[in-house]
Amino acid sequence: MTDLMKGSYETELVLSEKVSPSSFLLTLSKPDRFIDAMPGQFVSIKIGSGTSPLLRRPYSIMDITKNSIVLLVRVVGKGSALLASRRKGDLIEIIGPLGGSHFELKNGLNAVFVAGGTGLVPLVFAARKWTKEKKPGETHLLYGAAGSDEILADLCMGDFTEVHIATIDGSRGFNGNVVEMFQDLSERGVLPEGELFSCGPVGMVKALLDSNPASFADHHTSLEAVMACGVGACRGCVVPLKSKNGIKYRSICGDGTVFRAKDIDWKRWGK
Amino acid sequence: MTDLMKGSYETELVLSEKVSPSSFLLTLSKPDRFIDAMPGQFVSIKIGSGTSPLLRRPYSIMDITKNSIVLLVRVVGKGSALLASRRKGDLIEIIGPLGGSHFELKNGLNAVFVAGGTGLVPLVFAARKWTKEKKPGETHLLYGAAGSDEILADLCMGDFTEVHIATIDGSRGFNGNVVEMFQDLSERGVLPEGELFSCGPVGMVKALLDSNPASFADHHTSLEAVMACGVGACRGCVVPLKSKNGIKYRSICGDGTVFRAKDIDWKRWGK
Amino acid sequence: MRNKNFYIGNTIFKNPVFLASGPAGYGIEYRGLINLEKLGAVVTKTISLMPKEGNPGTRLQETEAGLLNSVGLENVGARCFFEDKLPELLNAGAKPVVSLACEGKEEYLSLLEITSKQKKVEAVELNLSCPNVEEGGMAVGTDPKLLRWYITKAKLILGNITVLAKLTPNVENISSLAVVSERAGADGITAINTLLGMDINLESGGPVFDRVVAGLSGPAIMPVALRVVWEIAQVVRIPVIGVGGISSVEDSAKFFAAGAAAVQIGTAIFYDPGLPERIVDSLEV
Amino acid sequence: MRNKNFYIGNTIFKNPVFLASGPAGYGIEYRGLINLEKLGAVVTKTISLMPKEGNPGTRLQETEAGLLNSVGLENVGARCFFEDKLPELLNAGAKPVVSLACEGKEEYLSLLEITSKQKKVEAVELNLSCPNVEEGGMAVGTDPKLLRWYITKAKLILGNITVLAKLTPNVENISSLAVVSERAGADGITAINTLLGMDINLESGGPVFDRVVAGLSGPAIMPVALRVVWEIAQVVRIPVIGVGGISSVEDSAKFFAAGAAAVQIGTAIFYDPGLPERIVDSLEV
Ligand SMILES: Cc1cc2nc3c(=O)[nH]c(=O)nc-3n(C[C@H](O)[C@H](O)[C@H](O)COP(=O)(O)OP(=O)(O)OC[C@H]3O[C@@H](n4cnc5c(N)ncnc54)[C@H](O)[C@@H]3O)c2cc1C
Ligand SMILES: Cc1cc2nc3c(=O)[nH]c(=O)nc-3n(C[C@H](O)[C@H](O)[C@H](O)COP(=O)(O)OP(=O)(O)OC[C@H]3O[C@@H](n4cnc5c(N)ncnc54)[C@H](O)[C@@H]3O)c2cc1C
Ligand SMILES: Cc1cc2nc3c(=O)[nH]c(=O)nc-3n(C[C@H](O)[C@H](O)[C@H](O)COP(=O)(O)O)c2cc1C
Ligand SMILES: Cc1cc2nc3c(=O)[nH]c(=O)nc-3n(C[C@H](O)[C@H](O)[C@H](O)COP(=O)(O)O)c2cc1C
Ligand code: FES
Ligand code: FES
Repeated sequence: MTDLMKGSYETELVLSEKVSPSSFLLTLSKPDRFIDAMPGQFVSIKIGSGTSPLLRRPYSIMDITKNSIVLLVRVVGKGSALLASRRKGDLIEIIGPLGGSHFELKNGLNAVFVAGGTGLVPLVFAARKWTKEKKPGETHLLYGAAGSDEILADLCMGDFTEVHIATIDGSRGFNGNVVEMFQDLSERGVLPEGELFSCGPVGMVKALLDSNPASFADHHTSLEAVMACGVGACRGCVVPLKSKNGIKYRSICGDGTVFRAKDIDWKRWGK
Repeated sequence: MTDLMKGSYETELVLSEKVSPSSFLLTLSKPDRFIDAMPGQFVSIKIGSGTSPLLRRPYSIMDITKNSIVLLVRVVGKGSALLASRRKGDLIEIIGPLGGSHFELKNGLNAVFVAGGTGLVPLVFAARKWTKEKKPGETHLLYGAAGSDEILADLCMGDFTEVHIATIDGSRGFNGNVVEMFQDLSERGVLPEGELFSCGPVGMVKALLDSNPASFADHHTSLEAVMACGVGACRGCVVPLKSKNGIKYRSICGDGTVFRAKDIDWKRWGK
Repeated sequence: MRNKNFYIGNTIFKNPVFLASGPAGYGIEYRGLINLEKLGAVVTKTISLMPKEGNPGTRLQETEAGLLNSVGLENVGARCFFEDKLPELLNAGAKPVVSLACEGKEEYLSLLEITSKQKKVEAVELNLSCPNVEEGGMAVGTDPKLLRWYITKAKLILGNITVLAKLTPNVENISSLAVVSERAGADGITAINTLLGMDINLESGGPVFDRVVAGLSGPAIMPVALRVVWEIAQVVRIPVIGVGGISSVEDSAKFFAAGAAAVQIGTAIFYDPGLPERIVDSLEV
Repeated sequence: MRNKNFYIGNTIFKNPVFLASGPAGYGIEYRGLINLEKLGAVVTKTISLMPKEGNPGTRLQETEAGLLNSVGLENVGARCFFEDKLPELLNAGAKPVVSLACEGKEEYLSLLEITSKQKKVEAVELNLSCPNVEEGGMAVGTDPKLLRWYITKAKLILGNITVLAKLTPNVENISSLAVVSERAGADGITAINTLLGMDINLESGGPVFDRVVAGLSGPAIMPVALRVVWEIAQVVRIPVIGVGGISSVEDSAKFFAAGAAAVQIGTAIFYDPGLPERIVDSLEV
């Protein structure tokens, strides 16, 4: 059980690089006992010293190396802004690795990753980890952004067999959203058969599911929600799964973050 | 009425110097319309951008020059610690000058100042201002500190005719507290006749009053209290004055900060 | 919500942004920091028939995102208020709403009589959080019968003057009290007054305040205030004036969305006296 | 206050630092982050007779120094709790206090029956903030008669098991309800549960929560909790367990000074899971 290995750690900020107008790549020193994180798992970070903001903020793990944990932080509010203002040498309190399920790939299979925005993060971790450990077949990343400013996929060009980029404003790559590009690539036979993995806005994942990629063995997605405990205790971050009798809630932090896309009750989720 | 001249200003931190283990001298750019502050008046500073701490913090004015406002900040809690961590170039929001009464001296008279800790601040302002504008007789500063580390009086040696220092631990100057030194100096005839001005811990001011310096025409003291509005509106920072019928409260921020020491109802104040 | 004339009772206000009773004193103390003329109204500090010296001991204590106060209704009394303070406030171009203490019944009736004779008073706010001095000491606004009595008398004696009922949140079911207030003739409901809180001085080990209990205000209480305003707005037809913790333009927008016809700013003026004006600006058409 | 054995009812606790019901779930989820063995007790998430799926829609919203939650008593139900969760918690070395829902009268009586048969249950906490499903929907703990009924039944059916009554603060006069609880036989009073609050989503213009109203916890409410604990401690002889916003060792010291015999930590474990242990350490002799 990964569950038993979570811990609370003080890490040091080794490097903070601005990688787009609103995003920062943070490299934290890896605590000795912090081990074995899996793609889709995350850490929760204490942002301020006082009560503002009150809650920790969850961030997916983008990479784990011998000495460091890599995160990607997009500034969207006060917590992320504070985190982005931290400097080399600052101490950062994290809890992790959190998340009770993760992306998995059978040895040798192909993997198609579909990402919107910072949804890229757990997918990059999966690609890197599997390339090292599992010798997958082809790995394709499909990445969607509003415009070319915010293309975070440039951070990980070498981690996939192929990277396909879509921008809404057409300034780079496919002109449209990432699901439209997915359909286009599928129709044109560019994507290999295999497993489908996604992470991004609810609308994106839902559209991807609706686009009915029958040629894929399965489609797993990593979800996000506002979190308090991060360990499945408080029942604050639940997602409704389809169920015959009544509603079936699962916690994203404890049972997720990774779910089969078709198990999710999309009518009730992400309104 | 100085009252009508208060305003809310954004100033720039021009200089922050550590002047003792726990104190910082802050030099703020003086806003154009910020005029005519009097000794005993103060500014109230917005410390954080969020709600922690919630209230502004009051700081006495130590000096006003053509282009700057000088404050002395002792770190005692989270607000002062945040203020001390501000760097050159940071914007500091202040309201001021605040306070409806101030230290006054008749032209040509001698002035004896008795200060404890940061109570020094308004007294230094008085000495500097009067030396420029009023040609006082002799000015004596009596300054008390716990030990030689925290002797802030070194910042203003040249501003008084004489500076007398007392330390509780005897590490410098008179061995004892500042009121004991006052009595000693009085008995030895070192202090000139004239007006007495004080600012410091309640216990100090009370002991000074009790030491009954009959040779002084009058004794005015500048008070401190936790403040919210700073303008006499909220009635949060009141001091009880002696009164024949019932209690008479005056606001320290609006009616003070300066009161005649013997008007204060010391039995009810500063328990 | 827009900056346009609107009525509460017979009184016209030019915009829905008021100063709350208390923090701003008689309003005039804030000249130079708040442009009083620009606001919908200034609710003045609660006055009683006779001057009141207020509470002894510590009166203020910061808490996390909040402020405890134990000022204890210190005020100059009705006479000095109407003779000195009100004219000055009117001079400053402000639109006053006069907050009246709901004190013992006799004093209260005299206070209403005096108020009714003031030509310049267009609107009052009844501070129903005042302790019931005749019985117990709980706020008069917690007892439906008393509440009705205080409001009915105000309407009767004050004639055309608009009457706002300011409710205490320290009750089980505030919306039923709002309904009682409406039926008793209140022209509007102001909610909320402070929550009851306390703090301990760790040095002495005892309460910070001589009276032990104090009133909690500021951002900390905003979720409670918003809930109360929402609940009341569901059950009354008269305007609800929202107050409690508003510290930003967004906060005020939340109160309007919850059903408030106007908002009052209290504690926030201590740290951000420019806020009321910014809210007015945010409502410009 | 010291780390030494003390009794509430018949139950011995090794120190006065507990986890509050809810935030820590069944306790076991926090293994690895909180050393459960070291605490006086772990009050488990409130359970009902049958499993409950909890509320739809958003369940959490941060506020200034506070947290609104609308989890809605999601729980696995008594059977699964006693069969799976409780043994695991005991295995982890924790001292459990089982929080019971005060639901409809029939379900409640069955829940008590089942609980009375559990050999490992030494103490329960009655969550009297549960809505009165039979009438209205206000918390059962706001009505003295209901309060008495729920506590009396618990004492009767649970025999030697210690019964804590956890009161809701959303009332006028909590100390009278504490007295009612004491007279009904409660062995201790836990105060407070969350305050009722709400928030607005400015994008939609509507309430953040499907159920509109949610429970406010965290540092924002501490002054209210401290006041309530103080008031109750003045009027009852049984131990009072203080809870509400405790975020530091100093905060816990304030509760002890206000008269609490023990404290519970809730929301703070989200940002500072090490706090309960630090409080225990601060009480070392
Ligand atoms: C499992 C998980 C993994 C994540 N991974 C990443 C990542 O790798 N990179 C990244 O940039 N972001 C990631 N996020 C989102 C990130 O947590 C939020 O952007 C951050 O919490 C916002 O905090 P804030 O104070 O800046 O914004 P706020 O001012 O609090 O709010 C801004 C927006 O962020 C949302 N938000 C606030 N708090 C949370 C929270 N605790 N969880 C989720 N959303 C929240 C709000 O609903 C709002 O829409 C992840 C979230 C989850 C749940
Ligand atoms: C008119 C006036 C002039 C002052 N001049 C100076 C000065 O020149 N230099 C200086 O270093 N300090 C001065 N002070 C004191 C200064 O305001 C406090 O030290 C400061 O507010 C403490 O804030 P904090 O957050 O660091 O401490 P906190 O953590 O809030 O509290 C630490 C201590 O400071 C006291 N305190 C907290 N807030 C206030 C407040 N608003 N007013 C007064 N005391 C408070 C508390 O009671 C406590 O004992 C003055 C105070 C007043 C009222
Ligand atoms: C220092 C202070 C004094 C107050 N005095 C009064 C008063 O005299 N009459 C009144 O009705 N409310 C009074 N209040 C309550 C406020 O009007 C307001 O209802 C409450 O503070 C909540 O709003 P806020 O959080 O914006 O301050 C006072 C509040 C504070 C902080
Ligand atoms: C997410 C969450 C869930 C809660 N669930 C329960 C519960 O099931 N039963 C209960 O009695 N109290 C519950 N509470 C209330 C807490 O036990 C506690 O009384 C309250 O949060 C105040 O304490 P705090 O500020 O330390 O959190 C819950 C609180 C939170 C934040
Ligand atoms: S955040 Fe508590 S269950 Fe997920
Ligand atoms: S701080 Fe408001 S009257 Fe002094």
